[in-house]
Amino acid sequence: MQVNSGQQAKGMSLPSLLLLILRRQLMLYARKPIEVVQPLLFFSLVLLMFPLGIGPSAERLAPFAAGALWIVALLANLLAVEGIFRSDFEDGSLDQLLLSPHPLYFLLMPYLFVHWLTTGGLLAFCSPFFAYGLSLDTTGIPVLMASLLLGAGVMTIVGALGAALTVGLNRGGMLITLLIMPLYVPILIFGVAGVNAAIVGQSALPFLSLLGGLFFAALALGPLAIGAALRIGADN
Amino acid sequence: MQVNSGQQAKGMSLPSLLLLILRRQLMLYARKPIEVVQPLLFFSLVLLMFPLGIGPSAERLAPFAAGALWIVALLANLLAVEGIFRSDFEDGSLDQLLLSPHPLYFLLMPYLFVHWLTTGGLLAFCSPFFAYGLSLDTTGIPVLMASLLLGAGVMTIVGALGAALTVGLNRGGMLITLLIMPLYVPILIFGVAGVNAAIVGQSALPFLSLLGGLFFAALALGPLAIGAALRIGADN
Amino acid sequence: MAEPLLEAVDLNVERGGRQLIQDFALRLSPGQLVQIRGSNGAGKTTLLRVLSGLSRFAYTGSLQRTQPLLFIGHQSAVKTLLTPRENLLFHVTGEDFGEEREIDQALAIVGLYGFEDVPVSQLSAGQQRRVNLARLFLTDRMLWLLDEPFTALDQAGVSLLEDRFGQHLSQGGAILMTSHQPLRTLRPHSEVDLSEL
Amino acid sequence: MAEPLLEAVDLNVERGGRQLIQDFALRLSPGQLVQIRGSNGAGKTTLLRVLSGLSRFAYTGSLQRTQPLLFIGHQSAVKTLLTPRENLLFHVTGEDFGEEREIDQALAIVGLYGFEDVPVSQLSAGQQRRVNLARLFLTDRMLWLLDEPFTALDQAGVSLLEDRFGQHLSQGGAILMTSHQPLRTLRPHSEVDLSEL
Amino acid sequence: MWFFFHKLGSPPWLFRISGSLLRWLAPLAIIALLIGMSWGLLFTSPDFRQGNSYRIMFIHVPTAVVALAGYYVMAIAGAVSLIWRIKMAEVAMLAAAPVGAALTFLALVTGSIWGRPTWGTWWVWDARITSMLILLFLYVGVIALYEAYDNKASGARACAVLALVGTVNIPIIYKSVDWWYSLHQPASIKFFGDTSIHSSMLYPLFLCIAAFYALYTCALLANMRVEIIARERRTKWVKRLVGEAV
Ligand code: HEM
Ligand SMILES: Nc1ncnc2c1ncn2[C@@H]1O[C@H](COP(=O)(O)OP(=O)(O)OP(=O)(O)O)[C@@H](O)[C@H]1O
Ligand SMILES: Nc1ncnc2c1ncn2[C@@H]1O[C@H](COP(=O)(O)OP(=O)(O)OP(=O)(O)O)[C@@H](O)[C@H]1O
Ligand SMILES: [Mg+2]
Ligand SMILES: [Mg+2]
Repeated sequence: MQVNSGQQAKGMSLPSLLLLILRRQLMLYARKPIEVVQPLLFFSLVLLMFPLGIGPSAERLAPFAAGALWIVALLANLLAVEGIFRSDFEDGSLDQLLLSPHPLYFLLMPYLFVHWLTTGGLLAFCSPFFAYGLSLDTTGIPVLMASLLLGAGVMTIVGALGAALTVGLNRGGMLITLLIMPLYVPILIFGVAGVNAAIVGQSALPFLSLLGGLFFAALALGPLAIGAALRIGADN
Repeated sequence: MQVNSGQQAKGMSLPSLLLLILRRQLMLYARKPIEVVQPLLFFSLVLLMFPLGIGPSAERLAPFAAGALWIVALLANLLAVEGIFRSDFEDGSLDQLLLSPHPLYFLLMPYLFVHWLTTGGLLAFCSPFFAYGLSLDTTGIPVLMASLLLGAGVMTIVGALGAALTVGLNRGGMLITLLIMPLYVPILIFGVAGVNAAIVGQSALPFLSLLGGLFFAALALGPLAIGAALRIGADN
Repeated sequence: MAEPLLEAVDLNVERGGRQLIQDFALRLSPGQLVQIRGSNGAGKTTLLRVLSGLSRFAYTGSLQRTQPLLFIGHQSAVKTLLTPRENLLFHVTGEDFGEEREIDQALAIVGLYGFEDVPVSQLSAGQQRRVNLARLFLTDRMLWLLDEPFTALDQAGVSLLEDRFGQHLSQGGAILMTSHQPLRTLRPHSEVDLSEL
Repeated sequence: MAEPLLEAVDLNVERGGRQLIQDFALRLSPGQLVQIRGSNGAGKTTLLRVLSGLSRFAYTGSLQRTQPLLFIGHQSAVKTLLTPRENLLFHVTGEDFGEEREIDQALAIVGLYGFEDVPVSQLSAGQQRRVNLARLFLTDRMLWLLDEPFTALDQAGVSLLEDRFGQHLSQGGAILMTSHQPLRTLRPHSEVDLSEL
Repeated sequence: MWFFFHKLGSPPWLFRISGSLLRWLAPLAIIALLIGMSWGLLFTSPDFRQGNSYRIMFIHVPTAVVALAGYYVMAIAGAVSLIWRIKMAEVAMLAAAPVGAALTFLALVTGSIWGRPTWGTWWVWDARITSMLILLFLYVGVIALYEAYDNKASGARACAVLALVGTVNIPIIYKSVDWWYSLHQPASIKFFGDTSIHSSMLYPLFLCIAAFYALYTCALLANMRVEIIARERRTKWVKRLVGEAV
């Protein structure tokens, strides 16, 4: 009656499990067209606001373009991150994840990666068009993309921590915002500063390396905190 | 054993039921005292990102003030509206609502009202402070408040329709929602354009009346559509 | 004989491309208890939702209800953010549950005395279910449609519920219910087995 | 005698300010089935979550598990956006369920033949539950902790599950389960009644 | 050392010690504050630039300084409670949050009141002001998170994690904000500029700062005592205590 061979098996190796979870997250994401489109729609909608505010003329828009794009990226991340663990908690999948014999640190990576890919990654890849729309100096675009990619990584990890801390209390995005927004501040500042530096012809390297430093620090320590927060939430 | 008198009773009158649902929604929104101030913190946090992204000086901030406040309104709406019927659907309360003998059109009003109140309404009432912080020209403030109040109303109804269509996780609904979301665009444009008009000394009336028209049209027809969408969602 | 509270004539229900229910007829009069049986996926819930009017588009046939009914489905329709008392105070069904006093009484009957003010999220599965079932001791509706009312209940809970059913029937109410385990004390007026349909 | 898969010594569990479980001891060896009984709110789920290691902060006492275990709780841990097959293919527990072939076999055993590719959101309550239970026919874990495994299952489903339990025990597995209705064919090695504690 | 830690871990001991500590620290704080205030407000000459409005400094500066220090108190307490599982550290963290938030709020209010006469506006996006605002959000975040949890034990743990993450970030936030401000060389007002405070103002200012530190400690301890009693309400020693009281 049992399908598998009855004898003691050793379960799945970590890499193949990670691949599995990765595919799972991607599939769940793809099953919800809304989630795919919403960040982009939000992005374009908000960017529409800025020309409205100060008129469409290039020379007026340009100095604000970097700031505008970065603010929007940040808000788009905020919009999405709240749900990163929500459904898994509600249907009990989170319990299963926590019970897996593999270190939680790694198991969280697919979650973070897919979220990063579908918010920051997505926006970074479309950012050139928007940058063009806001007549951002083209010299700034590579830096913009790089900084968005790195920054979105940090925001994903910080945001996931906020989501993990609030997963047990079925509450919307307000509380999460309060928890994580202050931590977004340095990312925003460095990101904008980098792009502006590139535009005026200075080197953006210091800022990018700052973001990179933040990113790797977050990547090294963040998942530990997220894991701890999830265990706390599951015990609630 | 039965607590009430056994004989046929006629249930509750519509007004008292509406009052009940209103209190229920408010309570679900803010279970604890601190949750009452959370939206205000949310607004200020999001607005804080603008000086950080764009620059601290008044002359840089002022042109964005109106747009920024409108973006916050949009964000608050998007964050909250997705869940306006979600939990009621998942825990079965929605079925109970649909089975109530009273017309759904009215029963939906408390849902919409509380959502409007806690997003645009609240924001509008404290917008003068935020406007001051973003050094918006004071002549724009009355128009800002009025347009936020009206615009948030339309956003609430449009968003609720989208939420109702997707509540049963049916693909069709999601696709229709994608068609609905662009409706946010004119609302934002009218709102910001109105404020800017007022600042430069032109009349904001045309924009406000446009928003007003949208609002009353939405109020008249929206709940019917939302009700129909909910019945379809519950049937799926 | 009294005119029925619920009447269905040659009902046909299709779900996910499959014909679940064929030429189904039912006549539920005051004082009657009808139990629907059938294997998982037979169509019990679907049928109840059609009869209750929640599922308007999935069926063909004629359907008559004379008055608002009470429906309890698989989900417990309880808000975990609220306390049991608040859940019964601020319900959306439009029934008249009376004052806080009656509600506390009902909560005590279903064994939630002392839990009136605990957030439902901190109650056990069965306790959460009981919050919802307390409604049966407060409602003024005569026609009940219950989908697996016994899930998550312990033995005591089951017999408590059956007693209440008996009382409701004796007061001229009618019950249409599904259940996987047979009733203990009550004898259903008739049974419908969907697996055979 | 074989060394136990699960051992708990003077366990004390507090929940919501109430002492639920006092000086609880349990020793679960291969081939043993222990059933936990108790009224709603007695503490069965809490105990299971403590023993499984999901609830790390709510207890005092010593707890020993020699290997990863399988836990099935009140929630079905099934993604309604995915199909049954996908749910078993893309699970997060780290068990080795083998290829698609084995998974389809298991789905057939639990009576979901033909539903492999239907989104779970379109399955009945019991069918959704069965998707999760198919895991029991694929897992390689020896220690099972099951919280109300029979909920929403029809008679056939219950006996199918009991047969599987018997087989698992005979293969040297161990089961700790809660249930409100007594087992039919199996005889638990011992019963724990939390209401009495 | 370990013995001391163990003592710190025991509620009754902490309750007793904090009680006797309060008994002499509270009056001391009040007296210091009275002296500092009256000195600053009555016996110092008006500022050559700002006239008398600068005198609010004697509240504003201390609150601001202590509010900052308060966050580290909270965060370190949280860290200790996570690492060494010391319940009383948890209590300290929870007690520190509202006190710190209140001080931060006071610094913001007094600051903007000061700003009105000084630069003719209630609010300016200055570096210190901005970071103070962020600090307020960090405090309120901890409070809100704890309030949101029904299961207070879990809530406290969650707050500890958050506070810990906050500590790592506070220096980064401050540096970045400072430096964001310097990037944008503000057009109009110069703030905290070369206005060297005259020593005649400096001594009373230091006294006020010391007084506020003392006040902070008192508020913290009092808050902790409340929390301890609430947590231990079922224990024998509390019952005995209440018995004595009644
Ligand atoms: C990190 C937090 C803060 C600290 C440590 C701090 C400290 C100080 C100090 C030492 C002074 C006297 C410096 C001088 O006179 O040159 C001062 C002045 C002042 N502070 Fe703050 N402050 C802080 C936050 C704030 C905030 C949040 C506001 C307003 C909302 C504010 C508004 C002012 C004003 C208007 C002055 C007078 C400026 C002048 O003399 O030109 N400060 N503050
Ligand atoms: N998250 C929680 N926080 C605080 N108390 C809780 C929590 N969950 C459950 N409790 C309390 O613990 C007690 C036991 O709950 P538990 O879920 O273990 O009961 P149970 O035996 O599983 O009941 P059931 O048969 O209904 O599943 C209940 O009285 C409940 O009030
Ligand atoms: N939303 C839906 N869309 C399409 N098909 C559905 C939907 N819900 C249920 N079905 C199908 O209808 C059939 C009957 O489902 P139903 O929930 O009525 O069964 P049931 O008798 O209640 O089973 P259970 O005893 O498990 O509750 C199932 O085979 C299921 O696949
Ligand atoms: Mg069913
Ligand atoms: Mg349970």
